[in-house]
Formats: sequence, structure tokens, C-alpha cells
Amino acid sequence: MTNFTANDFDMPHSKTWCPGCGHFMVHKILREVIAEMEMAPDKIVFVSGIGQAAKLPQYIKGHMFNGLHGRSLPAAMAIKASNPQLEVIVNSGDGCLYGEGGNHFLAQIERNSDITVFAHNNMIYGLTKGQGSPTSPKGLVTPVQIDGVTNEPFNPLTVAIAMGATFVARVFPGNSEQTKKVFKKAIEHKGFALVDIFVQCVSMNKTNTFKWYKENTYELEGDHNQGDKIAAFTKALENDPYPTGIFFQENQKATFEENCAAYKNGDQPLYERNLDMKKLKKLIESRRA
Amino acid sequence: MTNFTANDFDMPHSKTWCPGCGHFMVHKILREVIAEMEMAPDKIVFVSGIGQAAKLPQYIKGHMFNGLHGRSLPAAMAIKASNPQLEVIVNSGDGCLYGEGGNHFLAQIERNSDITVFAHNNMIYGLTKGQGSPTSPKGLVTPVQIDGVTNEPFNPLTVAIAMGATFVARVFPGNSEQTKKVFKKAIEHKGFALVDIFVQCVSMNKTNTFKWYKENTYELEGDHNQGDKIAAFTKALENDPYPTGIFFQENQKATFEENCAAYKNGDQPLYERNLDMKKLKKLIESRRA
Amino acid sequence: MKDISIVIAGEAGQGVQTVEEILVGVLKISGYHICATKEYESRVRGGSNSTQIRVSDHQITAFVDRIDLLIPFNVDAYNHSKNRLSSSSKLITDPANEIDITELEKSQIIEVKLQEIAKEIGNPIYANTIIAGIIIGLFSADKEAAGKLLDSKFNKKGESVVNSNIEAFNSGFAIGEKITGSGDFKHDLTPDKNVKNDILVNGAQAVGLGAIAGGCNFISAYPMSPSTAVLQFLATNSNDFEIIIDQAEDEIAALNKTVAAWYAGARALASTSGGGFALMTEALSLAGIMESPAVLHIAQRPGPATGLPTRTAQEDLNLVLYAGHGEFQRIIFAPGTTEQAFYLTQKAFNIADQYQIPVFVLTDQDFVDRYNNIPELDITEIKIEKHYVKTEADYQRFKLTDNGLSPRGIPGYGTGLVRVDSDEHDEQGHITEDMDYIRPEMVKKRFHKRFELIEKIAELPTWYGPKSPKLAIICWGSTLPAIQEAVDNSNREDIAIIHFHQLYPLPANIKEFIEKNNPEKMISIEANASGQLANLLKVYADISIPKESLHLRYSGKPFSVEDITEIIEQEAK
Amino acid sequence: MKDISIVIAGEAGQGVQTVEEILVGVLKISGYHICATKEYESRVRGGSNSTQIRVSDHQITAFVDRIDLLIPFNVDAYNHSKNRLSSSSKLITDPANEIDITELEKSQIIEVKLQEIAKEIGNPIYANTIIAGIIIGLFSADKEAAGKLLDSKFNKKGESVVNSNIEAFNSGFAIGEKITGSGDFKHDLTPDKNVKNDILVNGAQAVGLGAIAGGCNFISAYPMSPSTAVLQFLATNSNDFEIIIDQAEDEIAALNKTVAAWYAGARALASTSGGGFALMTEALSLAGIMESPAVLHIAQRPGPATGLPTRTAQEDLNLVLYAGHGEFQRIIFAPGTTEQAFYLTQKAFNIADQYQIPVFVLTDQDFVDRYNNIPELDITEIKIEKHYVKTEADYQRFKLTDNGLSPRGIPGYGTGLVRVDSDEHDEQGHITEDMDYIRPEMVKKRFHKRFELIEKIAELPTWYGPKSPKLAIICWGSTLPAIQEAVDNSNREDIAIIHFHQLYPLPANIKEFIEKNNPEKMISIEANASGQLANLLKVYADISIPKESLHLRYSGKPFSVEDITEIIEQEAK
Ligand SMILES: Cc1ncc(C[n+]2csc(CCOP(=O)(O)OP(=O)(O)O)c2C)c(N)n1
Ligand SMILES: Cc1ncc(C[n+]2csc(CCOP(=O)(O)OP(=O)(O)O)c2C)c(N)n1
Ligand code: SF4
Ligand code: SF4
Ligand SMILES: [Mg+2]
Ligand SMILES: [Mg+2]
Repeated sequence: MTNFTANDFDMPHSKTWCPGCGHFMVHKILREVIAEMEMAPDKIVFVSGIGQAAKLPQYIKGHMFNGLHGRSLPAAMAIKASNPQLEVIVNSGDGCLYGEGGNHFLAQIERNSDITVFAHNNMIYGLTKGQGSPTSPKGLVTPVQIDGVTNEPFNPLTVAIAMGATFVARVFPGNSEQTKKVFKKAIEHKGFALVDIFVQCVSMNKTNTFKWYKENTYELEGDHNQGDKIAAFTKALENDPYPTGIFFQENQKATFEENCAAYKNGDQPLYERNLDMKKLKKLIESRRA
Repeated sequence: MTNFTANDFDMPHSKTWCPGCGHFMVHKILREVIAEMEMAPDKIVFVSGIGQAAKLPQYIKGHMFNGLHGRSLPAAMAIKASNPQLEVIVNSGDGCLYGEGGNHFLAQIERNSDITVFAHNNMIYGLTKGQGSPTSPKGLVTPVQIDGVTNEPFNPLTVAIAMGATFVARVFPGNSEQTKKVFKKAIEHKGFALVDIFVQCVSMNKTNTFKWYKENTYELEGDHNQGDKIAAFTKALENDPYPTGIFFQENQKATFEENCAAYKNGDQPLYERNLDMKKLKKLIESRRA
Repeated sequence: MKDISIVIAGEAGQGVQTVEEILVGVLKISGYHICATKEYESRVRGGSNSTQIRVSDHQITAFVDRIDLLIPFNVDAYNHSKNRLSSSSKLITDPANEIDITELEKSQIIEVKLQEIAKEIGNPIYANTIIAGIIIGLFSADKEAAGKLLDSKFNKKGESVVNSNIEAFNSGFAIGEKITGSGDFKHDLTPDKNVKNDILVNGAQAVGLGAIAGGCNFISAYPMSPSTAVLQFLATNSNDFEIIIDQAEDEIAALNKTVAAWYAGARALASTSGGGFALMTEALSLAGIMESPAVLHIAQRPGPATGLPTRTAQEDLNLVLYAGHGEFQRIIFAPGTTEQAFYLTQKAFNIADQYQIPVFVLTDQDFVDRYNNIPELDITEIKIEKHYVKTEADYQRFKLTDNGLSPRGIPGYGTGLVRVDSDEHDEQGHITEDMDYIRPEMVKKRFHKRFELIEKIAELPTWYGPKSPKLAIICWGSTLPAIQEAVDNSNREDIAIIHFHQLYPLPANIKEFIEKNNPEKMISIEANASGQLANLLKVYADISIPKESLHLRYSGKPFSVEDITEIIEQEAK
Repeated sequence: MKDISIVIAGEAGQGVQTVEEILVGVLKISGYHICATKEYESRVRGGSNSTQIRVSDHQITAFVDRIDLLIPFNVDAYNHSKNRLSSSSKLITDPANEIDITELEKSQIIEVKLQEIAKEIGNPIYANTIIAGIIIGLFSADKEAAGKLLDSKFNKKGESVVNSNIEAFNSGFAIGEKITGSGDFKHDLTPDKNVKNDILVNGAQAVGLGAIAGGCNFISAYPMSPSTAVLQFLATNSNDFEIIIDQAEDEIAALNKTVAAWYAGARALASTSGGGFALMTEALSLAGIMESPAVLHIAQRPGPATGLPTRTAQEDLNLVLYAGHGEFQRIIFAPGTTEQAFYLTQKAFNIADQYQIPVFVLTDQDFVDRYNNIPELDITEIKIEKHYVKTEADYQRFKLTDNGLSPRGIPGYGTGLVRVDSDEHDEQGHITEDMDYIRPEMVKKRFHKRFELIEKIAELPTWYGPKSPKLAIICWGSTLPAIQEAVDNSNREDIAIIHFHQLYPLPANIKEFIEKNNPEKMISIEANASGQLANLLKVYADISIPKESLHLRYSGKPFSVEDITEIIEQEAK
């Protein structure tokens, strides 16, 4: 039944990404991972916002909710909460998730909504042609930041850890083996899983190139304790070079859906349920007293 | 000239807060502090959003920008950026700053905008009558969270530290001496200063009362290293009891205003400046070539 | 037709609301028709709030300025309400309040030592229950019912509190009966047995019940007066009706979640006020391009911006009508009665699902907070119409069809993939730049064809009163009851009311409908500064109401029956 | 009147833009009038984009479908444009592209081995410069100017790159001259000396220059096509003009910052597109209640939601007109020419400051991206009018005055305190619940009195053409040039154009103005599905354009001259 290959998850449409764009690598690895995990397209909803990264769901077989710029996370949260039987996977960009969508990033972590977030972090606004993003390094010159970016770069990992996110990871797809492993664990994780992905934007960011990412990342040591928040935070502060891997994971915390009264007796999707007319009658009657 | 007393900073209008509300304490201490700092009302802009806490600027003498719910920080940032000679002080609630305003909280920290933020954290939506706020403790029963809050409480300190905020503190006004000291340091701080203030909402939050705060807080140890981000983070994670004091401070980082080309040659406010018609002429001429 | 207008005034937190609850419940059970209207400041303690409870022998649903009986809790409360007193008003007051009364004759004042009695019972707080007792005593209403209500209200706080309240009530009741007995307060209302069994709802509850009856099982909302009551009503009933309750991080999230929830098969409601809705504008446009159902309840209050958060207005019709960039259709309801609020909200879910567009229920503070008794909310005819389809493998979410509706699949139901997109897209939902065919067809579908469909089911306004009237009063939403009562009071047979409970789209025959009824003159009564309904009629119905026939109020107060009477006297001499 | 329409088509990133820049610059310096119109997909590489450059002996500012000379970079580019070719079109193509051409005669095709030549020079990328050279050669245009331009364009990349480009250019130029010489391509345009010194601007630059000329010194904006160009223009000039540049965290922040910046004495601009503006709705309302100046540039694109991000539309007039909860005034401009964009944007800052309201400059993708030469942007008459006052100690920000304007102080200037509030407030700015006096007065000030003031300064639409025309074409914003050219081409003396560059408010005498000019018939041409200007005229000018006289386009493509010609032929037989 679920014997799909990575290619089966490809869509026939031509991709509008630039040749060499890092989003291709995520597209490939993600398809491989879900194929290996024996997932089926009709059990997954791919959610995104707007941006080059956010086009990914257009090119992968599954249900798709390609929403507004910055708003992928509320959409994903609501889809999961309306039908917990669906696997909900978000792919979007650094601008979308950490810029316009910053408040939703915080709020969905607070909920521990059971969704997986793949954040394509190319440290630039790709689709709108190269303005600084929240993760752009200081000094990066762009058409808006003409004398270089001056904002403190947003560190998605430290913030997610600070927020109490239950799965926090970073990968560099140049290290495809680790990337695959982390993707799998993120999808398997029950609760909010963040994977920040270092991808190159070959057209708009000439600083943070594939080569740069390669030279500036290293795998987290094997003895890193993923249950230790302070160790995770300490590692997440490192940036010369940047560690990759799973920084933090916690499995006990209930998810948003688990906390919903509606799912106390099972995860039957909302659409299958019907209004209990007797209860409604009773509720109305209660107002006669 | 600036010989004002705390009372001089009071406004004649009656306060609409409930008797015993924690916002009164902040109102008093803040007036004392700015009086002692010899500041003048016409040099300060008090900025807020909407909520009970956000009413504070209504009751304190100075310029006032009482903006939209959730939007105090962008307003404060723009005021400071338009006239760096003004002192800009924000007073708003936990719902306003960390709920509706979450994205602005992140973004203004990234900018290191030179503003002081007093976050009245009563762990509840006061003005709208008692719904859970981002900082509400798990289990708190409210008219919306009828079976108790299930979200992970937002920890403003860990997040601010993770974001690279340059001044991060928590106070409990029941400890008025420490509160005053911290308020002063926060106002003196060059850059974004966050003071999370534990205040009671006597009407809507019967859990986190004055007594509760008193019993669940302690002063940060004298040997706490305010320059050590990891130590600050570790302390900020503590919640049984909660430490109060300055968790982190860093003084070298340039502010948003300092990074603006417009202020390279001095902090003359924008309103005093005039368009250089010759340069405009030149710019137009350049388009003839 | 008779009624008594009782006003209880005091600070926020002083117990006005407690008195109201007891009164309204007991008087109804005793067979009196009631209508309760609140007005309050944007604060939790202090200030001056009041509740008007009208007690009557026939159904009443409007607010009057007139006060027959005023019970102020303190001097400020008295001053807050005194300009509504007349020579026939009565005042019950505690001499301890030391109110300096110059407006009334001695004979109009009834002194009761509330504080003293309350303290005797054990706590000044019992003054509230004493007041409730007095009023219920004035009407010799159902003492037993009162006991039951007090019990259920206070039993969480322990037996002694219940008992003290009953004691307080009884002493109040005795005082009330004595006052009536002495002739200091007269009324000749005869209780109506049928009322006993009536339903008591305010506008917010009617919307909430309508939502549940519409199958609502998801709400994501950010608290905002005066809409919060609907969120809290659904939360209170969330266990029984398996409703997902999400207190959203902001209103932007709330509507994005609403749209996504519908996508995934939920029936979701967004509920907010004007300022919150302003933030939903972009997401509304998302519903537009995704052809997503959405139900939105907007409880208006005076703006701009924060404005007067606890007051009333009808200022956001334009916003609701035109919110969202780009062009797509929507339906806007504006109930005039609690029954309408219930049925229209229920219907909103079905037609949102069927026509795959946002459907609005537009109310306001006056409406959501106003209580009255109604005989029935009949659910026997009510159906939850689920309009989604089971998908096949070749399913296309945005299929171009003859009737302009693309069958809506949901992920997980059937074998098809459901792919939706905020970009312009082809039938599959794939992003497109085809401007020659796909784009115009999709616009036609979303805008022109959808309009044809929803215009067909558009409901005509309700015409109250005679044909060929000398004056026809045009109105919408919450102002209906006051206008109806004023017209009734006028005893004139030549005045009609045209009440729009559906504002958009208007039915194709709207102009014909009105012209057929042949009003000599039309005026529009609206709680805004620009005559938003009048403008809407101009654009969409070719009906022109001249500027001087607009009766606009933008003070934040609701129209009272007297306000309307004045307008009628001026317009229909 | 003659002109040549040249279209260069290729993938994004292939260099269409480079060719355009060189051509436009050099041809203008050579005395040719030019107009360049871009169309592109929402991607950074690949796809099919094109630029049309019209070269003429008189000023032209519109887009035509017709292609006189097509230069496709590859097969897709050819296919993308081929339906615009006719029997008089010419094609320059590299045989290496292996395009299968069935639409053209052999004689229409000119083959040039672009790739081969480019490779000889050292890099296939030089093909772009060769193409530019060819076209400039076709017109025997100013070779020296080209050299200068290439130098300034490439000198950052080093001397050898400059030299290779010049070499490429020269070889192209030679080919171009040869083609003209051989008669394969003919034109009889005579260069106009005056053009040499003209200014070359597109719509975005005109808005940006207007903003600077209006004293803009603060912009907070979030990138969004097609508005980003204005942000980038101001950023580029931020050092010279001491402009604070803030790339906002989102559009909500952007407008809140804009309002707060004005409060603190800045002259701030918000610039975005429909979707971004949708998010600003609440903050617009903040400007309303705070009586804050604000200037907003909205570059429209097709919606709803993300829609077609790089295409054009006029769909957001309603949104701009009614955005914001509550009621307050605003002014809306919609320039039809780059000159208008400059002067109106400049003016926007002064009148926003003077009348303390939001002022909109409404453009669209077609407008912001379209380039043409203009003789002058005259700044000699331009003044930065600062309308704030120095405050005294007893200053009240919201003082009720006779004329309805409360003098605006700013913090730090004078001794007064400047206190502003999103709640309803008294004259001091203190929060109020006074519904009897303050609230109605404040609404009157913000809505009614403000309207009177801005109605007085409202500008009439421009009437082009005869009085008492058989046909009057109503239009707004960017469509003016195409309509003008089509009317000119028609050679008919009985067609007029009524172009609205100010949409709201309309001057009080608007109906009179139009009736005085006595058009027999009026049609409205708009790039939307509902006829938004027509509806606006109905409500605010009592002018009714029947449905069948609306010529609406919502494909995402701009109206071409030919499109308008077709409409004229249909409407004015
Ligand atoms: C409300 C809104 N604001 C702005 C935009 C314009 N916009 C589209 S994509 C984008 C940035 C994309 O950057 P990122 O999310 O990092 O994705 P990337 O293209 O780099 O993969 C922006 C600003 C929009 N579509 N909607
Ligand atoms: C856009 C918007 N959404 C919602 C509201 C309603 N609102 C006003 S105050 C408030 C919460 C206040 O809570 P907090 O900021 O914690 O302040 P507190 O009253 O507790 O001091 C809310 C939700 C609003 N005014 N605007
Ligand atoms: S612009 Fe950058 S992010 Fe976008 S497709 Fe090209 S390489 Fe990828
Ligand atoms: S409700 Fe709470 S926060 Fe508001 S004034 Fe009262 S005590 Fe203070
Ligand atoms: Mg990016
Ligand atoms: Mg709070």
C-alpha cells in the first residue's frame, strides 16, 4: 500500500527554483525520507507560506495548503487539530517563519502542536530578490541594507529551546546522511519539531553559499545530551562553526491535540463527527430555568 | 529645572484600576525612579498598547503614545528612531507584549532599539476579564481555559536572552528596593532593556497573587555574572522559586539609532532637519544621463 | 401594553450584574417578560455602570431612556443616571449613600437601609441580594424560584453563604411587598404563564447556540470586547459538543486557523470585534482565493482603533463588505432579534460550506449584551448540511464547472489529494501564471458566478407595517427592537420598517420589492457617521436616501425607543 | 507619429533587464523617446519574461501588443511572444536557438550568431550586450554614450569586463547598422535633440523621488512585489537624504511605526502592495483616531491573497477606500503619469501633515515598472510645508477648534506635552467615556469637518478631449497612457477621457463638472472585476455607469493600446 519511492512523491510540474538552489536538496531528501518511512501521499498535508522555500509543497505529492506569507504555522496547527490522523509537515523560509510569522512561531511552540517544521534558512529573502532576513548575518549588503545588515541575527534554535520546544535541530543538507536521520526523527517526534535547515540561495546570497555552510558547520558531538536544555542552549549559541544535529528533544509533554477535550476519547477527525442534537436540545432547555 | 518629585509625575485623573491592582505599584515606583533620576516630563515619551497595564501612560506626566493592543514596541522604536533625544519608556501587559505583540518583541530586540520596556506580567488578560495570557501558569482555570491552561508558559527572560537582548531583568515590586534599582539601570541602559514585572491582578487571577509572587521569588545572588549568557539563561529557567534582578546586561552593542546613517553626524531629531534641495536637484539630474 | 423600566446602577464589581442575573431569572419564571440592557465602562472595578431591566406583560426587546425605578449603589451612580428620571420615576436608595437629590420630589424617594440590613446579615455584599429581593417583592414574584436560583448560584461558596443570601433576599422581598402594599410603587402588570417556560438568551448566547446548531466544532479567537462572550460560551460548552477551543496568539492567526480548519474538515467560527477583524483582512482574502468556507461573527463597537471598547456602534459594515485585497464574494447577515441571530448563525455554517465563501454575522455591543425572553429556538427543522465530497484519485480542488462551484474535498476523505493555494492556481491547485485562460476563469468563478449563486438565495429585508406608508424606516441589525417599539407607540398606521438582516448580497428584486410597497418617503436610521447602509443601497440597489434623511448616531450609546420616537415625530408630522 | 516596438524575451536571470537598461539609456541620449514595459513571472531564474521598448519620435508612455522587432533568447521566449507577431514584424534570432518558426515569412527573420560571437569575445553572457549593440546600431544611435554607460555599469567588475562588453557592443552595433543598411529593418524616426536631456524614470522612481521631494525621512516597510522598488530607491538614497530605513518585521509594524514616526516629527512613508496593506488596516484606523498624518504608497497586483504577485491590477480601490474599522477621512491619489506620481507623492506629505490624515498614492505593477522619458521634474515651486506647531505648557493635542483641525504638536518641540491615544479621548488626549459631548464632537471633527476641509482641496479629474463628446472614457491611475494613445490613434474628435488622479474625496462640483462637459455616453475602463471606480462614482458623485458600459479586465495583464482601440471601436461606432 505505502510502497512509494522518492520519485513517486515528485510532482510533474517544472520547478521554478534557480539551478543550484538549496531548496532542491531539501525537496530530494524529504521525498526520500517519507518514502523510506513508508508514508503515503494522501496521509500527509504539506503546509507552507509564501517564498521560494514555501513553493516546496507545490512540488511534492500529498495534500497541500500553500497559505499566506508568514502564516504557515497557524494553518498547520489548525489542520492537525481538526484531523490528528493527518501528518502535517511545514516547509517554509526563514523570512516566512521567523520574520512575518514570528508570533506564530512562538505560539505554536507554546501549544506543542504535533507538527513538523522544516525551516529553509538561506539567510535571505529569496523570492523578493535579496533583502535581509531575520537570520541574515551582520554586515550582509543588500538592496535595502545598503551599508550591511545591523540587526542581531535571529537564532531559531536558542529561541525554540528558550520557548520549551520539544524537538530542536539544525541540519546542513550537504551532510545528507545526518539530514535524513534528523528529518526522520523530526517527523516521528510527537509534538512541535523544528528543523532549521542551512540552504544556499545561489542568486541572492553570495555570502552564505553551499561552500560557506560546509565550512562553517560540524556535527554535534555524540555525547551531546539531548535532554539537557542548558547544554542545548550552550550548543545553540555556537556560531563559529555552527553545530548540526538534534540539540534538544523531550518526549513527555502532551501535544495541543492531546490536551483537547474533543480528543479525550480518540482521534476521530472532526469531519466524521456529528452534532448531538439531544445535547443541543438540552442546552437550549437549560435556558428556560 | 528637572527638580520634579514623584507626585509631579502623577496625572490628576482618577485611575481606573481595581483597588489593590499591581499596576499601582509600578506606577508609584516608576514615578519615584524618574523623579530621582531628575528626568523631566517633556523629555520622556511613555508608550503603551492596550490593556490595564497599558493605561499607565494615561496616569503619568510626560508625552504619551497609547497605541494599539500589541503594538507598543514598533511605536516606541519609531519614536526613538525619529528623535533619539527623547527617552522612550514602554509600559504594557503580558498579553499585549508577549501575546498579540510577540513578533514585535522579537524584532525590536534584534534591532537593539534604545527603549526601555516595562512588562507588567500579571499572567492574565486583565482588561478583557481573565482569559489566559501567554505567561499564565499551566492549569490556571479561566472562562476560556475551562479545564485549565495547557500551553507552555512563555518565558520572556529566556527568550530575550536567546534573542541577544542587551538588558534582561525581572522584578517583583513587593521588593521595592530592588525594583527601583533595576528600573533605574534599565532606563540608563543604552539599548533594548526588558524588565518583566511580577504584578498581581487582584480581580482576575486568584492564583498569582501578591502573596504568591512574594513566596515564589528570591533575589538573584550577588555573585551572578550578568555578562554570562549561559548563566543568565540557566537562572532564567528557574521557576521554583523565580529569581529577580538583572539576569543579563551587555553594553557594547550598537543601538538601532546608532546604526542609522542619518545619525552618523549627531542625534538631531528628524523634525529639525530640512530637505537638501540641491541634492534632490542632483538626484533628478542624474537621471538625465 | 405596560412595562416598568428598572435601572440598577453602580460601580463595576459592585454587584450590578449579580442583581441583574437574579432579577432576570426570577421575574421570567414568575411570568414577566423581561429585557435587560447593560452599559458599562472599559474597566473592571469602579466607574459607573448600569443595567436596565424592563419588566412587562408582553414581549419587549428594546432599550428605553425612561427610568421608572432607579436603584443607585452610590452617589456617582445616581448622578450617572439622574438625567433619565422624570416626575413619575421612583428611587430606592440607602440613606447611607447620602445622595443629594434635587431632581425628585420627596414622594418619589423610597429609603431603605440596605447597608444596615446587609451588615446585620453578616456582610455589606448582601445588599445586592437585598435589592434583588426588593424588586422581586415589588412584583410579588416567585419566591421559591428565587431560592433555587440563589442556591445554584452560591452553593459553590458553601451552605452558609447560600443561607445568608436567602435571608437577604427574604428581607428584601418583604420590603418590596411592603412598598407595593403601601402604594409607594405601583404596577399593574399581570404575569403571563407562558413566559415561565420561555428561553432567556442574550445576543452572544444566541450566536453561540446558533454556531453549535450549525455544527461548529472549532473556534480560534483572541479575546476582544464585546465578542469575547461568544468564545466563552463555546468554551463552556466545548466538552459537551467536542469543540476545539484555541485562544489564538492574535487575530491573524485566528482567521488563518479558521480557514485551515475548514480545509481539514472542521466547521470553524472566527469571532472578534472591528479592530480584531481589521487584522483578519488578509486572511479573508485567503479564504477568497482558496474558495474556503468561513463563518465570522463580528461584534461592532465604536472606533476608530480602540475607540470605546464597551460601547455600541454600526460602523463596520463598509469594512466587512470590502475587507480583503482582490475580489471575491461574501455574505453578510445582521440579525435584529436573538431568534434571527440563532437561525442566521446556524444557516451561516451551511451556506459557507455550500458556497465556499466567508459568511458574516454582524452584531454589536448593544446586541450581544441585550437579554430577553423568547418562546422557542426550534431545532426540529435544523440540519447540519455537509457539502464536502469524497474524493477520487483524479480529484481537482478547483475544477471549473458549469455552475461555478468546484466540489470541495477534504484531506483524508477519499483517495484524492486536496491541494489549495494562496497564489492563483489551475484546477489542480497548482500555481499558475496563465493569464489568458485560467486566471480570468478563476476570477469569474470566484466573483461573477459565485455572485449569481448567492444572489439567488439572498433574503429580502423584512417589511413591517403597511404598504404605501407615508414613512418607511430603513435599518439593519440591532436597532430593530427600538424602532419597532417606537413605531408601535406612535399608534400610526402609516409608518413601515424595512429591516435588513441580510446586507450583502441583496436579492435581485430588492428595488422592485421596495418600490412595490411604495413608500412615500424613506429614512435610514444607523449608528454610524456616514450612513453605511444608505451607501450600500445606493450602489447595490439603486436606492437613494438623501443626506437629510439619514438619522445617524455615533455617540456609542444605543438608540432608545425615545430617540426613535423623536425621529418619527420629526419625519412623519 | 511613428514608433517601433521592440520586445526582448527570455528567462528570468538571462539578462533581459541588462539589455533593457543599456537600450533605454542609450536610445534616450541619442534623442529617441522611449517607453519600456516589463512583464515577468514570480521567480528569480527561468520562465518567460519580456520587456517591451518602444522607440519613437514623440513622447510615448503606453504599452502596445504589437511587436515590430522581437529578440527571443530561446524557444520558450519565442513561444511566449509569438502571438503578438504580425506580417510586418521582424525577428532577430540566433540560429543556435533552433526555434521552429511557422508564424513568420523567411524575410521577416534576421539571423545573428549571437552565441558564437559572444563566445569569441570570451563568454556567452556577452550575448546580451551584443543584442543591445545591434538594436542601438539599428537606430545608428550614440555609440559613445553606450561606451560610457557600459563603463559605469561594469567598472566594478574590472577593466577586462568593461572592455569585453564594449567589444560585444561594437560588434552588435556593426551588425545593427548592417541590418538597417541592407534594408532588412527600416525605420524613419528622426531623433529629437531635446530628448537627450530628458529624465528617465519609472513609476517607482517617480514615487520615490516624490517622497524625497516631500521631505520623507523615514520609511518602515516589509518587502513585497511590486512595491519593493520604492523601499529600495529610498534605501539607495538614504545616506544623502538622511532617511531612516527600517525593514519592518511585518506590515503591521510598518504602519504602526509610520504613525509613531509622524507623531515624533518624522515624515514617514509606508509602501506595500494589497496583501501587505490588508495587514495595515488596524493601524490605519489608529492614524484615524490619533489624527495622524501618514503617507501610504500601495502598488496593486492581482489578488485575492498572493494572487499573481508580479502582475498588474486595479483591484484594491475599495479596500483602500474603506480599510480601517470606525470612521475617519483619507485622501486617495492614483497617478496616471510619472510626473503625476512625482507631484502627487510630494503633495501627499504636505497635505497629510496639514490635514492630519492618511494620504494614499495608489499605483500598480504596470505603473511602477513602466519607464519613460520626461522633460522635467520641476522642483523650483516645491515646498516642504511643515504644519506642526511649537507647543505651550497648556497644549492640548485634540483641541476642538472651529475649523476642525487641532494644531499638531510633536514631543520635544515647545514645552507642551503631546498625548495621543487609540481610545476615544478628550482634548488633552486622555481616555474618555463621555458619550454626550466629547465622543460626538471628536467624530464630527474626524469625519464630518475633516471631510469639508479636504473636499475643498479635492482635485477634479483631467478632461482630455472635446466637450460634448459622443463617448467619454472614465478611468483612473495607470491606464491613462494606453487610453490616450488609443484615442489619439482613433483620429476621432468626439471622444473624451476623464482621468481620475484623485479618487477620494471627489470635489463637490464633480457631477456638475462632468455634466457641463456633457458627454453623450460614458464608459469606465478598469483593471478589476467589479468596476470599483464606477461604484465609487455612484456613491459619491451620483453618476451611474451601467453595467454594460464597464470594460473590465482582470487577467493580470495591463491594457494595451490595441485593447483600448477595440473597446473604442465597439463603443463609438
Ligand atoms: C503579507 C506579505 N508580505 C510580503 C510578501 C512578499 N514576500 C513574498 S516571499 C517573501 C520573502 C521570502 O523569504 P523567505 O521566507 O526567506 O523564503 P525564500 O524565498 O528565501 O526561500 C516576501 C517578503 C507577501 N507575499 N505577503
Ligand atoms: C487587536 C485587538 N485585539 C484584542 C483586543 C482586546 N484586548 C484589550 S486588552 C487585552 C488583554 C490585556 O491583557 P494584558 O496585556 O496582559 O494587560 P492587563 O489588562 O492584564 O494589564 C485584550 C485582549 C484589542 N484591544 N485589540
Ligand atoms: S532566488 Fe535563491 S531561494 Fe530563490 S530559487 Fe533562486 S536560489 Fe533558490
Ligand atoms: S482587572 Fe486586574 S489588572 Fe485590571 S485593574 Fe483590576 S486588578 Fe488590575
Ligand atoms: Mg529565505
Ligand atoms: Mg496581563
